[in-house]
Amino acid sequence: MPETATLTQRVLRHPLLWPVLALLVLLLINVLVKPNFFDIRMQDGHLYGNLVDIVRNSAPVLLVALGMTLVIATRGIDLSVGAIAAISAAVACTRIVGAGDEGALTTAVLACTYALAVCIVLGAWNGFLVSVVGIQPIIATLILMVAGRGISMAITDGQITTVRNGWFSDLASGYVLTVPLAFIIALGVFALTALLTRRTALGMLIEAVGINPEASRLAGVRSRTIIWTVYAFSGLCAGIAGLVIAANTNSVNANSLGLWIELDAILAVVIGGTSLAGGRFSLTGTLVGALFIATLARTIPNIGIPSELNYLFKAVVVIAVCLLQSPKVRALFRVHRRGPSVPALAKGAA
Amino acid sequence: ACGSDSAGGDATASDDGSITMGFAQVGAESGWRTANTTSIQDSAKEAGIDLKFTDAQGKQENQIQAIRSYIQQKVDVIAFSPVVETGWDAVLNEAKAAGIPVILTDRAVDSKDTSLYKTFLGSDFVVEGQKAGQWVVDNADEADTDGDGKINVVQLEGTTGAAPAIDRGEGFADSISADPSIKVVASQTGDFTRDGGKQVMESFLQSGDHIDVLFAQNDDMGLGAIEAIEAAGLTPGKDIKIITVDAVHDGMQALSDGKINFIVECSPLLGPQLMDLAKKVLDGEEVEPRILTEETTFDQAQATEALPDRQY
Amino acid sequence: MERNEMTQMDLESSESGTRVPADRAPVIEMRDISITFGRVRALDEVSLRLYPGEVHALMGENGAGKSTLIKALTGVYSIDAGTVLVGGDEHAFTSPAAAQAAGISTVYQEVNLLPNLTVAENMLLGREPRRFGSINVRAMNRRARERLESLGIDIDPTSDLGEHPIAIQQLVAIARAVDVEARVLILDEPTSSLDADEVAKLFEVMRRLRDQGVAIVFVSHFLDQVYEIADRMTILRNGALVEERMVAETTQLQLVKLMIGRELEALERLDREVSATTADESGTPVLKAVGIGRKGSLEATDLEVYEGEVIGLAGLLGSGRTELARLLFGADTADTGEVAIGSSRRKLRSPRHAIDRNVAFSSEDRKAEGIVGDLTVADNMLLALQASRGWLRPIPQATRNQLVEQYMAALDIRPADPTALMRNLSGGNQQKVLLARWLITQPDVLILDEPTRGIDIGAKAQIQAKVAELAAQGMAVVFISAELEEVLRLSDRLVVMRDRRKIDERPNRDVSVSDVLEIIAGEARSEQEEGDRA
Amino acid sequence: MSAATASPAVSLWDRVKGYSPPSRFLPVIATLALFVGLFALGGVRYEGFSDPQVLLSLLIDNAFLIVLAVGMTFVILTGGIDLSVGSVVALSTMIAAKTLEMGWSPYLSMAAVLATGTLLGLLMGLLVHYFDIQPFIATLAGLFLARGLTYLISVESISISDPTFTKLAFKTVTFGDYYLRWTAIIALATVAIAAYVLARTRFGRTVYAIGGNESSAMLMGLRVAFTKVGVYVISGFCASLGGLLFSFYILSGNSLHAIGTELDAIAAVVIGGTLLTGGRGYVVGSLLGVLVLGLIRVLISFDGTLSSYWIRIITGALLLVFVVVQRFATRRQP
Ligand SMILES: Nc1ncnc2c1ncn2[C@@H]1O[C@H](COP(=O)(O)OP(=O)(O)OP(=O)(O)O)[C@@H](O)[C@H]1O
Ligand SMILES: Nc1ncnc2c1ncn2[C@@H]1O[C@H](COP(=O)(O)OP(=O)(O)OP(=O)(O)O)[C@@H](O)[C@H]1O
Ligand SMILES: [Mg+2]
Ligand SMILES: [Mg+2]
Repeated sequence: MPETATLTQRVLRHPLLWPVLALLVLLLINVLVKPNFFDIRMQDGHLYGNLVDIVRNSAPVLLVALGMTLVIATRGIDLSVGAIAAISAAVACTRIVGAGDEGALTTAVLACTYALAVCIVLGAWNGFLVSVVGIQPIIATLILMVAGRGISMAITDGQITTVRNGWFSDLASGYVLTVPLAFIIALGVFALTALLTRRTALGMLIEAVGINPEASRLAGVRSRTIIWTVYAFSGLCAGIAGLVIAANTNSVNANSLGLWIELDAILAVVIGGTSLAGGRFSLTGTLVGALFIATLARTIPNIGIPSELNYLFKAVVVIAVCLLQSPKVRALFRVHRRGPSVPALAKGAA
Repeated sequence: ACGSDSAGGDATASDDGSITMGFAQVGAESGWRTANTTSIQDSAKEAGIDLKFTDAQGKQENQIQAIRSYIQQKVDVIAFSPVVETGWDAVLNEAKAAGIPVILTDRAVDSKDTSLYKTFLGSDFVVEGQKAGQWVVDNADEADTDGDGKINVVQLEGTTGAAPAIDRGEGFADSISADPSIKVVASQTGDFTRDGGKQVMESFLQSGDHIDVLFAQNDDMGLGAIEAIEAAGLTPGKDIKIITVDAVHDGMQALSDGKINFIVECSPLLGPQLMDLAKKVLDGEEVEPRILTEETTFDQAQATEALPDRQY
Repeated sequence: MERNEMTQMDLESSESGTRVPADRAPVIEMRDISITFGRVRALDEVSLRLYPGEVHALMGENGAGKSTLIKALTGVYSIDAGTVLVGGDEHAFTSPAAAQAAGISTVYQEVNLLPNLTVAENMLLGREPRRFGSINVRAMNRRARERLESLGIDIDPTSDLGEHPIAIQQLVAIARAVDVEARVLILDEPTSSLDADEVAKLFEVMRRLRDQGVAIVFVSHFLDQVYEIADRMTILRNGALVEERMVAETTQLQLVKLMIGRELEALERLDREVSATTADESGTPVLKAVGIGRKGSLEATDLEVYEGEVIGLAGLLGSGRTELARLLFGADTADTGEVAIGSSRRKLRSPRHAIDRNVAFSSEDRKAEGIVGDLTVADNMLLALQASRGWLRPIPQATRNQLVEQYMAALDIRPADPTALMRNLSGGNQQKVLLARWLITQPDVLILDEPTRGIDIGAKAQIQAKVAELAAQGMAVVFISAELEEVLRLSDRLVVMRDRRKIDERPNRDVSVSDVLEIIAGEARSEQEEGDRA
Repeated sequence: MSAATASPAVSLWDRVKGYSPPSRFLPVIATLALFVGLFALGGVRYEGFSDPQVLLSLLIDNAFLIVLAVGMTFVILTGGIDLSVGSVVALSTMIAAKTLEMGWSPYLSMAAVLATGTLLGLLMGLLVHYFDIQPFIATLAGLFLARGLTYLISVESISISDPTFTKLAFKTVTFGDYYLRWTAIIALATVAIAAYVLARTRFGRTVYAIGGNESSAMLMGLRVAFTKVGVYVISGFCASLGGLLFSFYILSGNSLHAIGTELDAIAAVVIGGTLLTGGRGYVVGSLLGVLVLGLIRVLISFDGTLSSYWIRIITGALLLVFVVVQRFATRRQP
């Protein structure tokens, strides 16, 4: 049957095959250890279960990773996302606490808007350092990574600020039509990003800048503006993530909020198949990657791995996923079709 | 502890009468730590001591560098909260050679040469864990929420490898071993944060086994867990008994609200005692080599009472 | 020539009709080599025989599979089917390093050197002179200088390679390849951006090596060069072997027919009429540069470009043509002077300023400044148009398809697959895509720096015809090429450059190659005299 | 841009006057100048800062980081990155502490440390080169792995009391009133050896070649595979050597040691003028980068009046000023 043959072939060639497979394997492990892992029930009018938790908890990483994907596509990297998330949360929470009516919807909305505006400015600052001053992205964003924690601590005065605002809390624990609001927000940003990059020419221009900056410049691409925008967007995404994380516990701890989230986000991006060398990116891949990371986080307590073995387990999983993704290993699966090896030429074509 | 004898009387020793203290803080990783820092900065000002403060951002090597720079600046006394017990001999020897007395706060060092420091002021984490465990043993009936005769405990550990996490866990296990019906069924690190505590607790709740007691190694993880418990449709403090350590303001509030059942205090307000000690040391007075901070425990009623004048 | 006759005498008829040296065994023999990339069958049972002491031309259109065959031989690609015999024994190389170790020295098509290292290092990397195990930098620079001098290249071996124009880099790559004692020397389009002098020097070296018994593979789209240097040739078409022939027994017309599979009409017959209307410089120029210059690379230069004319920039390597073009486009910022385009007059700070005023520029360095390798051919083609529209206004799908299709057909881009990745195209086809990129923007002024670099003979004629046609429609074109004939054939006005400045400008009426060379030489002589007087 | 080519008539003085260093050294020179400037600033502002011992202490305190940065320089020069070094430091201290506790000979213990780090480096190198796994990810796995092994050995910290270790730890070289620990001398020696290897051996030049363009290097017939795996082996070795120096420094094994130190090492290398995309940079720059980061910390502890958050903000601000000034100092004609 030639029809099905081409279908399987298409599936086999699809770049998302391996990330999705890895995710499925991880879920399978969970089910094998705890057969009730997939159980979902209704609880107080919304869905409740491991999968729901995973989806909800994936929201912050997904948000950060979306911004990171675009930054990475331009050959950059954004280390400051964790600090920006902390600043965002700090700004929003102190505003809510300081507001006259702590529990009101308008208070929450105003505070969040204000916080996100700050984050866009911070992101744009990164973009300025990278594109105008010409500092290497890793250092440019390292500056805000270091200073940003200090700023967010200065805002909260180093204390854990607790807020009591039901609307704000709903950002993380609310449900819309039984689905966690946090995930809907993340999906919304995902859809918006996809729309903005794939329905306009933005995606292609970002990729061009990432693959060959000089050629793009000569072709008239406004690479400066693009880089600037992308960092600002990353700041915005990190800001939203910060709000979601803060809402999750109704509090902000400037010191630990979003700590090392940049590593998780980068990992999600890479698992999703986007190369750190810049260029082609896959937002859907990033989505899968973020779900993978959230699932991994849930797997550890679920299958009862002792705390001291957490890192070892993560190491094994990361190596396994990478090997799965490696073209060399994949070639072993496809025994019958021996393609020409193109050593290293595929990379650094620019 | 809690601010009993704060104001330092008349000025002490030292050439021009003023005392300079170098303090190397571990970091600012938690609300507890910030309260600790504030306490030290405030009481230094109050006691008229010139404080040189450094935050080592969680790294021992930074702390060592800071201490070294204090030696170069020839401060009168050095105080610090060691991140870990080990590895201080070299720099403490330098301080000794320079004739600068050293006071440890919050955590001991394991140096065999006790002449390297004058005294150690701080709590005992093992005892804190024991107190928490003792509560479960003492209230076994109440703690067995489903009445099956077995008490299933889940534990939220602090940062793996951190001294408080290790010691509190040890103390807790030590106490509950007295009662065979009490068993830790799951234990996982929540990194001392609310978010970590919430996420791990969510997973514990999903496992389907009944949980009687939650022991969170600090308030923050406990507070995060409370949210997870509420989201699961259970009542914290009733369906699941909760014990935590620290007694920060939010924790006390929850305790007073009945969401937590018992808190073991771990006071960060070491400032006044520290300044006192510093003056004594510089005056050449003898001080005890080990000074425990005065700490207590709170149940719900005590919390309601204590809450209004909690400083942190 | 003597040697040629000798070769002729040594030859005897073989069954296929071509003749091979009877007394020698081939150093390399490739038999029925096949390579497939995805769906593209790049090589289909191709065979190649190489004898010591011959220059063997590998001929074929763009995308015929020449470079692939070379990469298959030298271990860059692994072979799907077929055998390689080295000195009679079956042997397949697994990496370029292995091929080099076996005495095969190769210059690949694109310049594959390291811009971050010095010229000397690029030449001697991997075989630096050493003393007590450590690299002797002095000796290395000395040796590099000697080798460069013997090729007539006057550059500082301690300078970074990246500072030099692409032609110099190409020469360095050649210098690297001929520096080793090789049995086989492979040169994939080494002359694509060299001017006549450099080519002559290269041929001198090639002849010397051939006489020493080295087997040389030579790829070029310049038939004259092939006829000048090569003894035998293997002709490929669409990845398949057409024939192996003696050069001396094949006329150019026959060869072209073998390469493209049909007669080529109008070859060498682009008798462009120098248009009288534009050459008289009436009206206002569309582009006018006043005293434009840049420290270290171009002295202040004036240039006016009028509607509908083709300006040819002539000059030798490093004469500053590329720099002038880049300044006109704002690719580099000028230290002095300004550029007026249409009515606006300003210092160009970025290519965007120029593009917004309908100026287009195609760079000579297609690998570094042209292609966006990981994007598709379609995206590459539409990049400039899209960039000028801004990201918010994507080109509608229908328009996209229509434009891409139109230009793929017009420039005969192969494979005609808009979704193919740019980096997988053959060099010549990449060049065509880049040309299409700029034609699609329909500029008023089109600056082409070596647009025919690495383009096959058929396509070259097409491109020249296209340029003529565009000029006839009113576009102003600035045309740069290392091939003087081409410049002369196309341009209405000739600007001659030397030593980073303009030395002459004249209408292109009956100017011949030797006239241009005379102008350049004359200038040199007068300078010489001045120097002597001082 | 490049060195002025003086005609024979020009006097020596003119040549000295007209000498401008090759542009490739500019970043390192700028870093050095800024370092001196920063030091002068501290000397003016704080009492006791201008004491030469401050500089020597800087070397002593950062000896292990210098060694890490050296290894990192190799990796970054090829366009890669090594995130595992911090964890390998922790693992090294733990292996040293544990093996000594178990009664191993100190030299055997040191050998075990170095062998482990080198082996981990080798594994990551193989993942990167032969399985085409992006360096960031392969070494992130290495980070997890090394940290995980540390926890596996012991969650609690173990102190080192072995006499050989303590003797080595306290051994100093004195210059009059000033002293240097020999760990700092090892670090400086590592820099010197690395500088030699990078500048004067084929391996070193191939490192630069790979960073310039890997596929070109491959087509030029260089030993790409060997070199690429080699830099990770070197980085692994340097990380474990750094870990050993750290063990001497801290005399204990602890699973929480050196968290996030990889970022310090990377930052130092990049501040030292090495391009993260590879191909350009010098180990001497990395040494200066480490010293700059250390100096910023020393400045702050000399100040001593800043609260926790201001310390972070000022650190960021100083870093910013530094890289921006450095950037403009080294900006080539646009
Ligand atoms: N890595 C690759 N992946 C897919 N297709 C490829 C790859 N390399 C080459 N091709 C295809 O193989 C064919 C032969 O290309 P090759 O580069 O050998 O042509 P060529 O004869 O050298 O042409 P030119 O004269 O333009 O350089 C082309 O159709 C090209 O698109
Ligand atoms: N043979 C050479 N010797 C020294 N420098 C050279 C040589 N050729 C080129 N250059 C350098 O190139 C610069 C100008 O080159 P440019 O690329 O503008 O020339 P071009 O006429 O376009 O030559 P090409 O044929 O290489 O494109 C000069 O600044 C000079 O430094
Ligand atoms: Mg080719
Ligand atoms: Mg040119």
